[in-house]
Amino acid sequence: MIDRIYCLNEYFLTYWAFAQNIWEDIMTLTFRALLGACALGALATAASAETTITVATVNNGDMVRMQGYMDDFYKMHPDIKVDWVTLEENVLRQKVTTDIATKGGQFDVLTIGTYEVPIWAKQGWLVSLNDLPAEYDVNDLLPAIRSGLTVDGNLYASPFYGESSFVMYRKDLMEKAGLQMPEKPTWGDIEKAAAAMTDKANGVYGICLRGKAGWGENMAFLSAMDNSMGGSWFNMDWKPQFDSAPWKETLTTYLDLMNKYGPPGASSNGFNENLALFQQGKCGMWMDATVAASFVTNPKDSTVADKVGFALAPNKEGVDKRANWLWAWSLAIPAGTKHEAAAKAFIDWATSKHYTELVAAKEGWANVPPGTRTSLYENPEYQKAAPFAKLTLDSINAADPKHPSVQDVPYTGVQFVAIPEFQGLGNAVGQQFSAALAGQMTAEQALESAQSLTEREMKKAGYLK
Amino acid sequence: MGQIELKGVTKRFGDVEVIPPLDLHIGEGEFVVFVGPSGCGKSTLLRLIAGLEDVSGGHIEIDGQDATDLPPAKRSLAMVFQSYALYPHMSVRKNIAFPLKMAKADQATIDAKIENAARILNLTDYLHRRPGQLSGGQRQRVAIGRAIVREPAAFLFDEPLSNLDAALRVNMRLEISELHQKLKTTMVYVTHDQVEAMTMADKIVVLHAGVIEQVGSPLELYRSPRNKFVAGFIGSPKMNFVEGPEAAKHNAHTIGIRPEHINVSATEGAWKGTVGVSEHLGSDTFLHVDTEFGLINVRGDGEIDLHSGDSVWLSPDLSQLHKFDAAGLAI
Amino acid sequence: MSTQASRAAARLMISPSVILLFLWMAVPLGMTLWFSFQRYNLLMPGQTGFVGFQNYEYFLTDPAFFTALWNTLFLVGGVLLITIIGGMLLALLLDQAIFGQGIVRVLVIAPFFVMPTVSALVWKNFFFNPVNGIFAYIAHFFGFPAYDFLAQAPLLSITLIVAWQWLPFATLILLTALQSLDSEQLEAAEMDGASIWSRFIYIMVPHLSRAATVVILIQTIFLLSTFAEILVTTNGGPGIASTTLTYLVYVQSLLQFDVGGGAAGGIVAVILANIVAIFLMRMIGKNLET
Amino acid sequence: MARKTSNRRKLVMTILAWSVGFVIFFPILWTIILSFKTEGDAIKTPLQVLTSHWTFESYTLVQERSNYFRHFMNSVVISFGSVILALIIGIPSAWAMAFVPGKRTKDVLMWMLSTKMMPAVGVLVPIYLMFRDWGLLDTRTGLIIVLCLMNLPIVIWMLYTYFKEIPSEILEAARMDGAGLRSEILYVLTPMAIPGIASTLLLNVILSWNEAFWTLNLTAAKAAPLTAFIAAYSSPEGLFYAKLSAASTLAIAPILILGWFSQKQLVRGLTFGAVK
Repeated sequence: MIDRIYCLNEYFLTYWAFAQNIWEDIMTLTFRALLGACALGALATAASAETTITVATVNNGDMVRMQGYMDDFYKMHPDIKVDWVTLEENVLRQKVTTDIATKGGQFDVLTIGTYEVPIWAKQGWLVSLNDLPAEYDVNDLLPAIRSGLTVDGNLYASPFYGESSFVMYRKDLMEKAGLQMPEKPTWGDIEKAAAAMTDKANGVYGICLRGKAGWGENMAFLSAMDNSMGGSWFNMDWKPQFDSAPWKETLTTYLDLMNKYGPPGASSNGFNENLALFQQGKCGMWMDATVAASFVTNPKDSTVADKVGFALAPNKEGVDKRANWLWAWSLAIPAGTKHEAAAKAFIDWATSKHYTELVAAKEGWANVPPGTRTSLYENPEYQKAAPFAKLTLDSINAADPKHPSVQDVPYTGVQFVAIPEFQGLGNAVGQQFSAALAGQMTAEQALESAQSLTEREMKKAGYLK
Repeated sequence: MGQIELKGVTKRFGDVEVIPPLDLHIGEGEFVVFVGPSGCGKSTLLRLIAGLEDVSGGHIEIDGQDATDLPPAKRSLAMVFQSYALYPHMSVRKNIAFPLKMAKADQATIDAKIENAARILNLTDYLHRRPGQLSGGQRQRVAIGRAIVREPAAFLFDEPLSNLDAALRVNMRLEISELHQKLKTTMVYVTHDQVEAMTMADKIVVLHAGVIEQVGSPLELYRSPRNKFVAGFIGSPKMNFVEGPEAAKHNAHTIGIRPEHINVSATEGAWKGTVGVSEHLGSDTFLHVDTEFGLINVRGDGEIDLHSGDSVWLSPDLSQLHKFDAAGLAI
Repeated sequence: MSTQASRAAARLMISPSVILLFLWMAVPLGMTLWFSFQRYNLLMPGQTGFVGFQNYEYFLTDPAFFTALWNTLFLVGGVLLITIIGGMLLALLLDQAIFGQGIVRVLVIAPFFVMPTVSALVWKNFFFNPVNGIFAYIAHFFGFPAYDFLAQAPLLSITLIVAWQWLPFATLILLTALQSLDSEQLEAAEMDGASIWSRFIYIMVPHLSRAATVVILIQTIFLLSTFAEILVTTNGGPGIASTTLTYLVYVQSLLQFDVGGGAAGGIVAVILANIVAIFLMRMIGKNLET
Repeated sequence: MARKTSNRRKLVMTILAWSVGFVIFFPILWTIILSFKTEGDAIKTPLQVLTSHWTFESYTLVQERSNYFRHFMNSVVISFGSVILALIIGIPSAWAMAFVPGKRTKDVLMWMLSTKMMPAVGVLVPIYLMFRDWGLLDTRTGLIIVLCLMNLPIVIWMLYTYFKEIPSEILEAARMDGAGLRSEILYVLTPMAIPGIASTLLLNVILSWNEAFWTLNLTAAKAAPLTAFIAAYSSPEGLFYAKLSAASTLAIAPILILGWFSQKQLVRGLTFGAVK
């Protein structure tokens, strides 16, 4: 063995023979390696005539499904190649934000939400999409969604799918409990239903809600819930409102529901975890994104596909806002990309009516990306295939990003506050509420520290003097 | 070929001077042994000659050429290390061939020289083996073989036998002496064992704390040691030293008498004592005798019937008496 | 060996790595230091400027700071404790004469090859999950309610995951050390009448202490930057129950995109890490001298 | 220890060791088992999981969704490339430190290690900016450089402790035999150090392969290794246990197999000077 190694050594001779002096060896080698790699890279890009665009996207079902239909896109655009970067939501957000803010230029198409679009557009980081071709039919976009993606009259991102939130519940369990879910429930109705459906001995929990900390996880739900209790994040002077009565009622109701009727480990449950639970039949009721409707009614993945009923998100009696949010995963182009035309062609294809029809033809209407176009909701075939279509549309239309609360607020955004600091704030506050859910602190303590940390950050950021 | 000349060579490690200025001449074809207690600088001196250490001052000449700043490989010296320093990943053949390969010798020469060396050293059957598969003595011979093939101006040995067992050591001692007679090449040999020095050397260099105490042939050193240190170091068992009034009788600060130069009698003699330990070897008898001057070692020929507790009389052979002054120098 | 020429060559040969590592450390650190005195949020490119020590002030007075400090110590200390003790026991076990030693070693070594992200996902979903996790099934089987590891004991759970990953490393090094122990020493002790326990305490443990020191040093270096496991399992929560210093800096600079604040946090972390480093080096230096 | 061991004791120890080994290995085993199940079966009770039918479905789905081979190749190139580069830089340094130690050698070594204590998150933005300016974002070259620097201290330390065990007399012998610095390194040092270099290479390849922070943050598509591949499966919608298992198995399998095949080599060199 060692003899063979020794022979191998003879080969090293050539390698070491670069120079008598070892230091020079290394420098030359390193340098050559670097140069070589660079040259190779340059060669690779120069050699190909086609344009490669890099698309960063989130690992949600609809996005993943799109990757299976790329043949259709390549047929229409044989000169464009698409490189996918599919990542989990948090990793994705962190990466694309770093990249766009430092103008790293790694991506040509970004998947971003209604939170980022207005902030980034104001910074001039996004390419305007006003010049998409006529077939794109911009007027077909749902008004609420479109306005969320429009800044100063320019469209900066094209929605791939939009969502609000509503209540999904098990019709069979409600029936068994002798209850009826009203189409516009109040929080009182919800609690009654949750209590009735809970059967912990059989692993059925009356209500599943988000508990995982994060501004896009538990805070999306809780901020919307607070709106329905008549509260808001800030008053007109940017003073945080966690010491107000609505927030207190929000958190105590939430904790009460979850502690009594929720599944174990709820403080680490996000959308995906709850979806899995609901699909396994372990939840009596789940309040979450409207897109979940197509997953829970899909018999391939869901054990309760034929037993799901839907209702609008609840409100507190007497409050004119419901606990439903508004969100759209949208495709946008970072300013400075070298492949703007190709990127636009891709966005046009991915968010077009054509794509919707393609998915409908291959997988049925229930599986098309929802929540973006009026025409979809007017389509009788869709209405037939998706029993939740009307409620989804109603929920989306019920959300008003410009006036999220019954009180006057200085910000836009239903379940978020469209300022750059919100990600950090939302995460930090979300951590507190998640800790309260895990039983590590009381509701009062959580609210108190949420209030103080928010004040602190707002002071640091200069909103509060 | 093979003259080595040290002129005022010194070596310092930091502030510590391990070898004060030192002059030494090693003649062509000589077998020179550096001997001294451990830490006396003998290995350092050898490494200075080899070029493995830089001298701090002075010059080293090899065959009349200044070699002070030559790298080890250019000094045409070969060295055999205490741990043999064989290359564990190479076969015996490759080990021996290595210096030749470094010298870019052609394959025919290499083969011929390896054959020759292997024959001389009885290694022919082991050429394909790795050092790990050899016994200590064989490894030693490989190390010597590696030195031989270079046909150096001089061989340097750094305590080459200290890792061998006693019987093997005697054998290898003989082999090295024979080798010297066969090759007639200068050899510089470092050891702390005075028996090795006495048996092998043409010339012994006794070192103590980096200083040459005496240079001479083995018998010269035995007969007329220049000082107390050499007298005590050369010869086995050690020379007995007596100080005080008994020494003053001989006009010396210290007198020394070798154990083999003392006559033992049960009835009469110069010094009276009691036998402590007696060692009976058959050919010799060693007695450790308690006297008023301290413990005196005696060596008698053949069997002497004395045992622990017996009273004895000792008589030093006055013609073999060594006298030293207060500074330890021989008078 | 130490001739002038070789010393010069040595310096020449060391310099590339020293220079590279120095640049690798100094340049980003310098930039970080610069950023730490700036108001610099990636999302607000317009609003920049010198703010003095404000970033430090906010980072150090962050209510999560001291918790994070404590959590970091707990995580590092906990993992070290588990891996050293567990590793020692495992090493003793693997040192015994057993059938199929090679296969057992392969099994024990395996976690070391698993990416932190993967192991965190596996533990979180397949084991700790209170509904579908195996621990939950076991609890149900014995009639206990499922324990929600990541919510009730987040830091301990993460410590367990990380310890699982590093246990093979500690075991391997300690096993190698154990096998290098001269069996004559043990036999001598046995002849001297030492019981198994005293042989373990007086002969093996001192012999293994050097190896343990090395394990501590190497692992500490990696454990201080534990990150993926926290991100994947708890996101530092619930609350800040599993937020470590590294994670806190991550939150600052990559979730809030507050580069200035993150930089200040980074500098604080560097300083603290270096305090740990000095402490460690002292200990190691002493132990590695001989 | 060549000591007499009773068969009974050996049996007890064997059972104990096998159980412990099984427990430690179980998470990996379970992941592999789940990867051959359907999503529906993967969430059943452990007993039901074992008895349900086996399928490659998840692997097919994973392969459809992402280009495993490209991620795999990136991982291979990046981890091996960075370690080989680190070895090229590190071998001479470690050699010099081991055989020509100076007064400050230990300090330099410790300083090198301490550079690893710098929290990566704290310096991401500066590095990101530099990489952007040098066009190194999303390139294998960029990651090779970063991971090389990340591993360099460990590489040097491992090599150093390994080289120190090589008796310097052998190098002196080579020098006496007429070998220059180059031949000395080439014919004597390197072959003797091959086992040490091999285990250094292995350990650092494992560390690079599993490095998730830089590889995730400095790449997008072209250079993204398996860590990025896994990031797409961490919590997708709906049931995902089987897909996650399949992706996990695919991500760890290459290094696991490499590690197992070379474990002797790995173990032999994995002493970090801990054994004297």
